[in-house]
Amino acid sequence: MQVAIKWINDQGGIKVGDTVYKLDLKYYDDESKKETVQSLVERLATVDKVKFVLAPYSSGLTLAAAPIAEKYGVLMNSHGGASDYIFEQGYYYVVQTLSPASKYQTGFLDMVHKLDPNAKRLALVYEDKEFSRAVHQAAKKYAEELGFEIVYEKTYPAGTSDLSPILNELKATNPDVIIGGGHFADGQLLASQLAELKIDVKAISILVAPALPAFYEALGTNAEGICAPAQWEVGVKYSPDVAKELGFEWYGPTQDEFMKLFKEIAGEDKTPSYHAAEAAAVLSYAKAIEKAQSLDPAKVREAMNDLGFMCVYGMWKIDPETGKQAGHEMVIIQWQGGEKKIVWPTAAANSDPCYPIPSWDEKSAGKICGT
Amino acid sequence: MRRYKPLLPVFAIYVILLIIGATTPGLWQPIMFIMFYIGIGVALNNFLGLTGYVDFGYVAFLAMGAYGMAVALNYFTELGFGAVALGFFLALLFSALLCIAVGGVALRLRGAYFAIATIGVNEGLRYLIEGARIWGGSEGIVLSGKLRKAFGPDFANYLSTFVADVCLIIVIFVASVITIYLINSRVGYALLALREDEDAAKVVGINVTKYKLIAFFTSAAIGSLIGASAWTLKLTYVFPEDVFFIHYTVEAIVIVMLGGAGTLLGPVISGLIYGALKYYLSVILPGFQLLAFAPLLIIIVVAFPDGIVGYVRKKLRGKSLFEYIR
Amino acid sequence: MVLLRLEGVTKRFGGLVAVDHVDLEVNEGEAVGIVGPNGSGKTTLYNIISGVYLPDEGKVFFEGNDITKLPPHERTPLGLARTFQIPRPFGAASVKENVAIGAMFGRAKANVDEAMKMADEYLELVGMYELVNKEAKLLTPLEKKLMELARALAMKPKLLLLDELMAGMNPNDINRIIELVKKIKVKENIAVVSMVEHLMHAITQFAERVVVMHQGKKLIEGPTMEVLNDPKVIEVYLGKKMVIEGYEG
Amino acid sequence: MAFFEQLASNLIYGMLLGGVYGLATMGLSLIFGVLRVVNVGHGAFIMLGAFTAFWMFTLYSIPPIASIVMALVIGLALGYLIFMSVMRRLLDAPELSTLLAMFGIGIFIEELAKFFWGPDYVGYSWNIGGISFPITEIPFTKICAFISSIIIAALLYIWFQRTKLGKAIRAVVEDREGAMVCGVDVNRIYALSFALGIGLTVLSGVLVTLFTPVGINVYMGGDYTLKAFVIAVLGGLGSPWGAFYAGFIFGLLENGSYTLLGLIPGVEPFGLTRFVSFAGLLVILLVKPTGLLGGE
Repeated sequence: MQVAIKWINDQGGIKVGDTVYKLDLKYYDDESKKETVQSLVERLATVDKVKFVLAPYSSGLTLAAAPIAEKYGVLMNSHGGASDYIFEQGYYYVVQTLSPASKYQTGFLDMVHKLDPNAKRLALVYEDKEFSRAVHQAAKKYAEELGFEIVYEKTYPAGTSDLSPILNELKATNPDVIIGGGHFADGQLLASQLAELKIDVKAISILVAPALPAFYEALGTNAEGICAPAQWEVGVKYSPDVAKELGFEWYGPTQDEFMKLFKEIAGEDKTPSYHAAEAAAVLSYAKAIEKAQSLDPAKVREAMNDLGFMCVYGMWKIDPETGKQAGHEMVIIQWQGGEKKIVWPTAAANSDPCYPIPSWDEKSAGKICGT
Repeated sequence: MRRYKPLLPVFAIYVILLIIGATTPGLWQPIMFIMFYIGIGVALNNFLGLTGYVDFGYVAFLAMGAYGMAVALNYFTELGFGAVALGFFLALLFSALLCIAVGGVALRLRGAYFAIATIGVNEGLRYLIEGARIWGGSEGIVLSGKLRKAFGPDFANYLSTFVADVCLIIVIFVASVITIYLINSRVGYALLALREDEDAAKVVGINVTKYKLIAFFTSAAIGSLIGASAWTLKLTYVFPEDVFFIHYTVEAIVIVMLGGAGTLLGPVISGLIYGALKYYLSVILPGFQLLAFAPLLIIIVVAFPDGIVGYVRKKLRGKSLFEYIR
Repeated sequence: MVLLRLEGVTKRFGGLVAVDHVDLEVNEGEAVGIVGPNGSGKTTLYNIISGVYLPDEGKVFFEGNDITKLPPHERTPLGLARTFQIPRPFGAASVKENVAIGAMFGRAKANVDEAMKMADEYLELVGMYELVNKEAKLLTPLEKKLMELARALAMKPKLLLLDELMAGMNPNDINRIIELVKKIKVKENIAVVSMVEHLMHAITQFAERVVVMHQGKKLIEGPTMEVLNDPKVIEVYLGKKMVIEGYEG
Repeated sequence: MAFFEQLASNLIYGMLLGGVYGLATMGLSLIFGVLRVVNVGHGAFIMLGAFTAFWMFTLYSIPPIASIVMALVIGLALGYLIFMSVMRRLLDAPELSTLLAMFGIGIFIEELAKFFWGPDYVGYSWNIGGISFPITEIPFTKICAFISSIIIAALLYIWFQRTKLGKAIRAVVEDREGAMVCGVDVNRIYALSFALGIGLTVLSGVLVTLFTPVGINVYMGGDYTLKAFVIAVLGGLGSPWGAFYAGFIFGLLENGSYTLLGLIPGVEPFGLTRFVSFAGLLVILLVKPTGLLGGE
């Protein structure tokens, strides 16, 4: 988010009437605790006189902060809480930048459906937590609409160190495609045990874990071909030209500028991930403030209703009534030859999908995607 | 009345905190944050402090309270304030049921066995709710939308940013009165005896099971009311992984021990210190608050094994201030 | 009238028989001494009477009622009180609170205020008045014993069981305690059972009747002087120095 | 006969996992047995072992099985340091104080680890093949973890039975005063047992990663702490051998009950296995308050 702030300030700040405002950032650590987040949001709203908040990184915390934000008339932009139901609670002052949970696995299903209409047997194994459940319930419904046959569906509790009971069962159902996962640790475990138990399928998509470089470091060639949904990825093809082609306004730094600024701020060795979403959230504030010509959160919120622009993160457009993100599309990444490639949607892709993926035996013999 | 003198400093702390919170912009939530920690300290102290039994599964009672309130608000939303009242009733009921279950098994055990059995209760209950998909399973109960639809957004916000806080404050005031009543009554002396030597206490004529259960039920009831008000009513959602999080139990134990187990003032002072420290560390040292907190805790444990108030009481023995500090 | 009656009481631990078919009667207001070497089953007998252990065989009657199965806390209010060989104070409580707890939950069933007053009285009686506010765990071993005596007396028992109360005391203290117990015994009509390992002098001063225990069995029973001069008793203590005067640690 | 095949493979995996659980609990049980200290920071030490294996493998390509020695040495040193700096001062303090101190130490270690190693989830892949059965596949790494845990437990058993120090430790567990009377330097035994307990725990962290080589994170220990508590009680607190056997029971119960619970409609059987193992603990404590394998 510092990137977007720096970019806006470098561009001369936000002009409201004759006054030019520069953005400033205050941040506190909520320790992911629901009690702390309320106090901190209140502090932001009163002590720091903040009017625009980037919401905490989890659905529960966003929910905890929402009444406080509404009480102080602070606008909250959720770049972390991806669950749909937050936006079904009727909080007008909460808007979303991320694509909601219901969209996480649908792109992957679209992709498989298009690549191989005969791959029908779908298995779901996911963590029994509110978020992954929401993702996979929506995915299941969508898969059925696409004509997939659900051959297996089981959850596992958080903090598991052995998934063999469900994976043995899953293997017996002989699926073509597996979707599942939940968070970092269990996503790595799922992939690692699919490999150990030699459960060969044509395509796998796991939530969250594979989107990080640590996933490949941990699993080595076993990670080859595994897909994951991502809100954004380095190398997406969003650019002012694409925006023009599609008839949208471009706002904010281009990807090259973004990467350059990011390295300046965060250091050379870091790669941005969720930072693009944060940047988009900041940009949406700036854009809406400019449009509303006011710093009043109510007016800014109003202005957001018919705001639609493309930035490094992709499209940004909310559903006016709920504040849910409607414009942004998620990408599907796949590990190919040790690199994270964007394979879906075609408009943003920088590589072709590897399908069907090599078997575990082939992979341990050194076969990688793209060879 | 003389025996109720120790309430003076306690109430003074509460009132000063509330005045600060009400008059200083931006400090109301932090004060409620501190009150929450004082609350769980005072609540757990009625059991851990008075009996010396370590209940690692204590947070399950807060969870029962949270679920009691959530069930009432979710299924009986149309009752309005009645649903809130029903929620408190269900909170007490659920926690009492859990008390009976735990009391039957675990209270027969001592020391580390008891402590670990209660972990079993907490984790077992959580996985039962998730695995058997009770009350929404891992998806929990989310109330915000329902409340906003039923009461309108303003009233719903009023519920969670004001009524919930007032309920918590009332619970804490009452809890402190209960604590001092217990300490001063036969119950308190029975608990004092059984904490020090359970077998000798039996021989002196104390029905240890009865008094342990009294402390257990009291502490659980207060805990459930805190869960109902500070969690469900205030946050408007309940997720099992969140409300059965063992971290809260450990925090409550830390507060009781730091302040001085079995004292009235102890959990209040340490809850205040703990909450304030946590809040300011997250402001001053975001990301490193625990790194700063841990060595502090170790030093205090080594240097003041009786807790802050225990230490002060020792120093004050025989002085006139002594009877104000308990 | 018979206050306490044991009928064929037996207690085993693993393969060991700690108490072997013991019969015993204690009358109201009577002073009885139980003498026996270490391991003769005296303490086990006390634990059976006070309800800490359930006997494997036999029955315990108090005032004619069968109390064999009653838990300790239900026996105490009937009028039982005891001290421990190694004192067991409620360490973090003050001396006064320790004694008051006895008054609250013993036969006295006093309320908190009454109990505090009684605690003062009994502590003055045993000569510990200046120590009332001290933490019990900071007392000397002797003071702890006296405090336990005060705690037991404050329970207003009908039967007081003393377990090696006088072991480790100097002769002056012993005489003082014996006089004290005698006085209270008469005043409140308490039956006192005193258990000692060796301290024969104290027993002769105090007990009207003596029971000698040996290897879990009752060896002999009768008027004090008669029993102490019995050849069987001397045989049990053969090789051990009989301490008639002074004290034995 | 899919049902029995599932059950069989779950029991095999349960046994392999149980071996790791067992070893990962022995340190906890030893420390409790000797010092009466409940090590609530247990998981932090397992995490240290896991990271030892991870770093040795990633930086120097040392196979995890060889990191066992390294982890033991680190654990022994760390345990001794903690004993001398903190625990020694708390020997006469109530059980609760030591519990709090261990809690603080656990957090401190986790936060330091986060400071140096970051909050990421890491892992390694040490691919040495596996055995194929008709019912399931078992990688050699898991078998390795299982066998190492049995060998270490056996070596420890011999050490406890044969050496003077081992006997002294056993004496202190059984009868502290008695041991003191017999001329055992109890403080030395305390220091040694604490160091050994922590050493074993850090070591078991290596085996944990051998079984589950991914998802290594500074906060990974929490789940192992909870399970270790339960296993320790099942085995009779304070008895390392009891803990080792109880580890097997727990592993078998956790994985084996899955197949049976799967027969209940409308529930999440995997979540319920956790309920079964914790509820099982309560039932056992109800019947035998000193634990399944504990003495009087």
